[in-house]
Amino acid sequence: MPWTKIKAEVNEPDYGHAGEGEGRRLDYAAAIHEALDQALSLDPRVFVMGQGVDDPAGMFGSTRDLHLKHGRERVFDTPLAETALTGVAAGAAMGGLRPVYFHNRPDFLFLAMDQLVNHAAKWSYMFAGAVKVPLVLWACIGRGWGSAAQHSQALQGLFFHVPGLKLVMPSTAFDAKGLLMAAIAEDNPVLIIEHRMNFRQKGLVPERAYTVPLGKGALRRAGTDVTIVGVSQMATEAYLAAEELAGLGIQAEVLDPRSLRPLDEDLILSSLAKTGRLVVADSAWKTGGVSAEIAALAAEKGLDLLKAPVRRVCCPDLPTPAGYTLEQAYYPGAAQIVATVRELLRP
Amino acid sequence: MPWTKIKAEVNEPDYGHAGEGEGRRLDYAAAIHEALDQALSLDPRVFVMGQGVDDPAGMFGSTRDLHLKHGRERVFDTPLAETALTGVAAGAAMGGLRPVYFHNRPDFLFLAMDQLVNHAAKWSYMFAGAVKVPLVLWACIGRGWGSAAQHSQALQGLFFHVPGLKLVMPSTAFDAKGLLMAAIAEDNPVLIIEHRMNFRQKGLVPERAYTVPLGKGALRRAGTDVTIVGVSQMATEAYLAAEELAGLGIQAEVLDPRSLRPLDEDLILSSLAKTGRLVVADSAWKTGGVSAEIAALAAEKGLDLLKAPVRRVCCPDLPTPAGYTLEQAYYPGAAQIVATVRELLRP
Amino acid sequence: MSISSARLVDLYRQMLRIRRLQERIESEYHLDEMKTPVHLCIGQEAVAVGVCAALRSDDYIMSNHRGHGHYLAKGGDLPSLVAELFCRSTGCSQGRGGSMHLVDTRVGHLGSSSIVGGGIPLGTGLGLACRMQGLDRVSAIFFGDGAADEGVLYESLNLAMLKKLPVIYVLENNQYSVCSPVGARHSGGSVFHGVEPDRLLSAKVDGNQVEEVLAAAERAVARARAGEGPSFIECLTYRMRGHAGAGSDAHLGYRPEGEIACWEQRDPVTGLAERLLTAGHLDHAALAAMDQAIAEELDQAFIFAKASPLPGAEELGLHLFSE
Amino acid sequence: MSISSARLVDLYRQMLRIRRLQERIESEYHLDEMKTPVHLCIGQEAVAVGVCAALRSDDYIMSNHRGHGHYLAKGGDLPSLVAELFCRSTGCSQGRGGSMHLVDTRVGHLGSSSIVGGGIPLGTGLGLACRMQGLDRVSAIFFGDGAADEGVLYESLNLAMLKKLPVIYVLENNQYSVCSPVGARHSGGSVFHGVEPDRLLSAKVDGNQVEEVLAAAERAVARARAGEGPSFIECLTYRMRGHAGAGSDAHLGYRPEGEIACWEQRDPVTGLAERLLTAGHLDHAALAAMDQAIAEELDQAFIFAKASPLPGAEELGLHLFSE
Ligand SMILES: Cc1ncc(C[n+]2csc(CCOP(=O)(O)OP(=O)(O)O)c2C)c(N)n1
Ligand SMILES: Cc1ncc(C[n+]2csc(CCOP(=O)(O)OP(=O)(O)O)c2C)c(N)n1
Ligand SMILES: [Mg+2]
Ligand SMILES: [Mg+2]
Repeated sequence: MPWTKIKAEVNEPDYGHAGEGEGRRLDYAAAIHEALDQALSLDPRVFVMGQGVDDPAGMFGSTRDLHLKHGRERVFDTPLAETALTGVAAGAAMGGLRPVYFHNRPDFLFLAMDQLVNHAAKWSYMFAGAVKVPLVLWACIGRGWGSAAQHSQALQGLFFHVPGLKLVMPSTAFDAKGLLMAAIAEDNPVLIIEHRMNFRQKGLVPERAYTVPLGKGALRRAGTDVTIVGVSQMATEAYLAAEELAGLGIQAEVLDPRSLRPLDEDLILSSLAKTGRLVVADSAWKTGGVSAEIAALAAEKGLDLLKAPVRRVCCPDLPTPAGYTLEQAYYPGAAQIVATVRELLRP
Repeated sequence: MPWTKIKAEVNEPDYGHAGEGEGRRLDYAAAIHEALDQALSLDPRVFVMGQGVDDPAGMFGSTRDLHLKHGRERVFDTPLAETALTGVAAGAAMGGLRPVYFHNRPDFLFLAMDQLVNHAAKWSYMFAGAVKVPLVLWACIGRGWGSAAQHSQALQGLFFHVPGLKLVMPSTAFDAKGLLMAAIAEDNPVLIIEHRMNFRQKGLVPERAYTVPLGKGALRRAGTDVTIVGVSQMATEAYLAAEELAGLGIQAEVLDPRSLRPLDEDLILSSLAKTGRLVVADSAWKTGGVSAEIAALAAEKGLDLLKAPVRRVCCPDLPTPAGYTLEQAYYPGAAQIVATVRELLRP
Repeated sequence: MSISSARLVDLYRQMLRIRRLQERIESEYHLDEMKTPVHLCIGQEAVAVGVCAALRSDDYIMSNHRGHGHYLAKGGDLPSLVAELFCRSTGCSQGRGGSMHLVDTRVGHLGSSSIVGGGIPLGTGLGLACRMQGLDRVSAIFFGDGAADEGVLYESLNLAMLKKLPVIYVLENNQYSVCSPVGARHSGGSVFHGVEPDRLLSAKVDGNQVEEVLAAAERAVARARAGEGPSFIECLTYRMRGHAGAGSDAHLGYRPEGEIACWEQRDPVTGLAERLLTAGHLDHAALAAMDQAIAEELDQAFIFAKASPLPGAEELGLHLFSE
Repeated sequence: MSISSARLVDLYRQMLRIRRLQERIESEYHLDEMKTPVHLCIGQEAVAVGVCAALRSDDYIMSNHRGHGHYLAKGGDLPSLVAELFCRSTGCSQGRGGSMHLVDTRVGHLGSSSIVGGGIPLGTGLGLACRMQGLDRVSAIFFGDGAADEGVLYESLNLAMLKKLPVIYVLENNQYSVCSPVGARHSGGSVFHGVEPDRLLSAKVDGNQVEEVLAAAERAVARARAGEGPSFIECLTYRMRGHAGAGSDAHLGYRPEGEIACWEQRDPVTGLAERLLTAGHLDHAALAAMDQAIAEELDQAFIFAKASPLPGAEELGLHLFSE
């Protein structure tokens, strides 16, 4: 299915989390849209920029028509100049505003890195807090339909390494709204990396403005035999895998870190204390990625808890191929998680 | 001591490696210089570019006066335009040449990332090998004398994550020459990250043209109690720490991966089989860096070998401060490695 | 310099072939067998054909996401292109690249970047390689008005001017980047038209008139081969279809009323056909025969592509590195 | 518009103060107590002073690695600067920034980047913030001829022109980037001088004549406050000392014979002193008194700095984030 035809067609798994049942069922994109709409309404300092935010597609629907409601001064298209525009957004943040800069795909963030990493992420430290940079960057991982090597990268592993930057990756509509509102309220640069596959989902989302705190992971499913940490869209896959594993008599505990930086280490370690086994599932490359740090966490702080080697389910260390048969071999999902867990638990 | 005054004043540790005794003792910079000089002489496709390669400082001496010997067509200064110039170098490589692009400090590579990661590193895969990109990028980590947040970053953790890119970090003059010659002979993009502190050293370097293969680590010191993997300049610190530990009755085995991608996993795992303990020392940030992957390797493939938690000795997850008192607190070295090993071995 | 009638007919045939391929893709795209985002170049054929007609086979081009026309105009293999759209092993990129990543090194097509502007420095580097190897080849770079927003253009042009590189920068100004009109992104005309002619040969041409494009490209090529430096040719043109995928996107409403219809009057392919007919270089029968021949070639290419094997999982890891 | 004598004297005093600070740093730098790379601005004082004299205290500036002059000219606190050079807790950046990273938010100095060109988009963003908040402030950005190589300048100027932002781009063309002369990096003059005046007010001024700089800056500020858009002022000047550190670098041999001597004749500080003396705005005694007052101020600042505490290890982790 071409990118443009992705529709929210499935309900996200019912994680049964407390207090969230109150919401209406919203498309994933609508949840993001509502967060922006509310932030724009509540705080005059907030604005939204990015190539295409005011176009008919509106960032997969996330920004659609916001310019009509909030004005073109506050919701505006930009030139294709990611390096400077990231700096412009950071400068506007230094000047007292709260920009939300939509970058479409993480692949284009390579052009933004100097301003994001050398500048926005360092300004507070370098000047001992004299200037703050309340900047939100947003980008959405592409996947499938021949997106290929330059339009499908999951680059959380890079940004995860950068001090001074907060890194958010939601997997539910509830979190997408709440984390975005928290990111906008933050006084520091936050990068939100979405996943295009999340946009197939609908979830329960309260209408009120609320925030989901950065640094608090979510327990998506309790279990005793193995801990599966799923990053971004892999949290959903991990849940589906766990459901399947339950049928095989294996009780997997599923964790969704939601924000990677800060990372909820306690959640992971206390789960590990229960299960003794860890599988990390990430939508990105394996070597040197987020999955490495979570595995390292276990080796450093949870070694005594480990009953079996840590396993990682990630994309292979290759650029993404375009062809669908190759894509199929490239992307891991619930099936690979199931297989990995079964292998790990094989007596 | 200001950057510009760093001189090669100490001999690097005598690692007693076979076959390398034949060389003359050369300054670290002279070893790099010799590699370039020989590569330029041996292969007409090789050229050297970068801001300042032809200036009196000549990249800390590494490129000094090469333009006089090999001509300004083949050794040339560039505008300060790292984004495009990286692409220009990659394009020249596609067109049949073998550029060596000097970037001075890794911090500036943020401007080069789009061309390096989105283009050079992907071209072979994306076009199924139709076009090769024999490109060498070189950058040297700054440290000390108030280099501060934008001039001292050790960014191996970022580039390490990128498929399609080879990553080299020498710590001896012998390797600096041999790895550079290997990188130039490579048909694929290679990033060499040097460390400014290496330039204080002199080492034994054969006059002949030779290569050190990418992907082969070096055993710097044999030991039985703990394996210390030292990345880049931390390999030297690890060796110094091991010498000190020996005085305390602890026999540390010291490994220098030399190239991080490909990484010599066998060397690390077989050492771990001997010692059962692992300390990873990196000159970069901890979270999500190279040290995480090496720790993850132990958790994944060496769990049964581990007698104690893995430990990492890295820079704290902070931008580098300018002030020397803060720098002192920021940079780890042999002392921190010694303390970490002692703590690990405390009965 | 006037173009011979035979040459003009050949240019027309090339443009028509590109057009018909786009249309064929459009007509089949809804079948979801070409699982790759296509960026059709309907309306822009004269740019690719006019520029490439000034090039030799060993000259280089650097293309972008909207690259079908560049590929064919440079002499790229048609069946390999179509097979790439179907993600087959016989595709020019063996199913790894898809529509946005075509390549044919036999004819100097060294690839294309789908990072907007990404090919600009690469093509500049190819020019540097020609210069340093003492070759009299040139390098032509195709990029859009969106790419002209990117700083890498400024940096690359500065280097090319500084070193007088044999590079031709071809700005395909189709007036939109996705749905964003050029006026929403540029403060006015390109600043590079203001550069002194000895530093940069700059030209603005009607990108829908292949004769104009060719003439400008030939001047640029001559200059480049003579070691006189780079050129910057802005070709005003128009994207007749949606940014990506098949079909018109008029319903989206981001283009002013009547704009598409107005540009239909300036269609580069039908316009040239009319000029050829009027001048008597071609008659209707010849036109029909040409169309027929192209249709057959396309039939064959699609049959070849669909019959070709799909790459298997075991091939996934190949070509990460050149060995 | 002519400058009052009192104002001119004040400009002179500011330039002299910047000069004397540089000289004081030079004279003490060999002691290795200022453990931070300094980039002195001797010879370039008129640019900083001329531009900042046209600004209000609540206007913004964005500075770079060679920023001592910008900081003082904008009204930054002298003792905090000197303390920063000594890496003290009382430094403007509390010892975290060093010479290249000065800040004084009370006077609109929001920091400086030592990534060449890095401040250009940030300063543009400050201009955007002024606009969006309905403030009549302007943002002035100082950057060198090296920074003008970077594509981020092109991108930032395009945005500023597009949105008519109140931003003043001040190119301090001191003709070198480290040892690399401007001619080795640029193919010729800046392409931005060719932009139509209604899009971009561009000017080339003698950067060693503070009156010229001020006049151009005042025009730019007026235009910016009126909502008419950005300006681009190229100030031709010269770096009299080495790129970094203290002292002359004439021995390195990268500058043409006699060039330094020639520019000594055009020294912005002594030149202005002579003009003031000739015009009778100042006499030698007044000059000496001014110098004396500055010397005392510097003495105090250095005493303060050296007596200030050094940040301790326990402060290392502070300020990673604003809370
Ligand atoms: C650096 C970068 N930013 C954004 C995109 C998303 N994108 C893909 S094509 C396109 C439009 C480019 O417009 P233009 O250069 O005019 O080419 P056209 O599509 O009109 O041929 C955009 C914005 C991208 N691929 N790369
Ligand atoms: C992006 C980047 N590339 C290279 C450097 C190294 N560098 C520091 S200052 C400098 C010279 C810059 O020249 P210019 O902009 O003219 O400023 P000047 O030093 O002359 O004041 C260079 C190359 C850097 N800091 N940042
Ligand atoms: Mg376009
Ligand atoms: Mg300069």
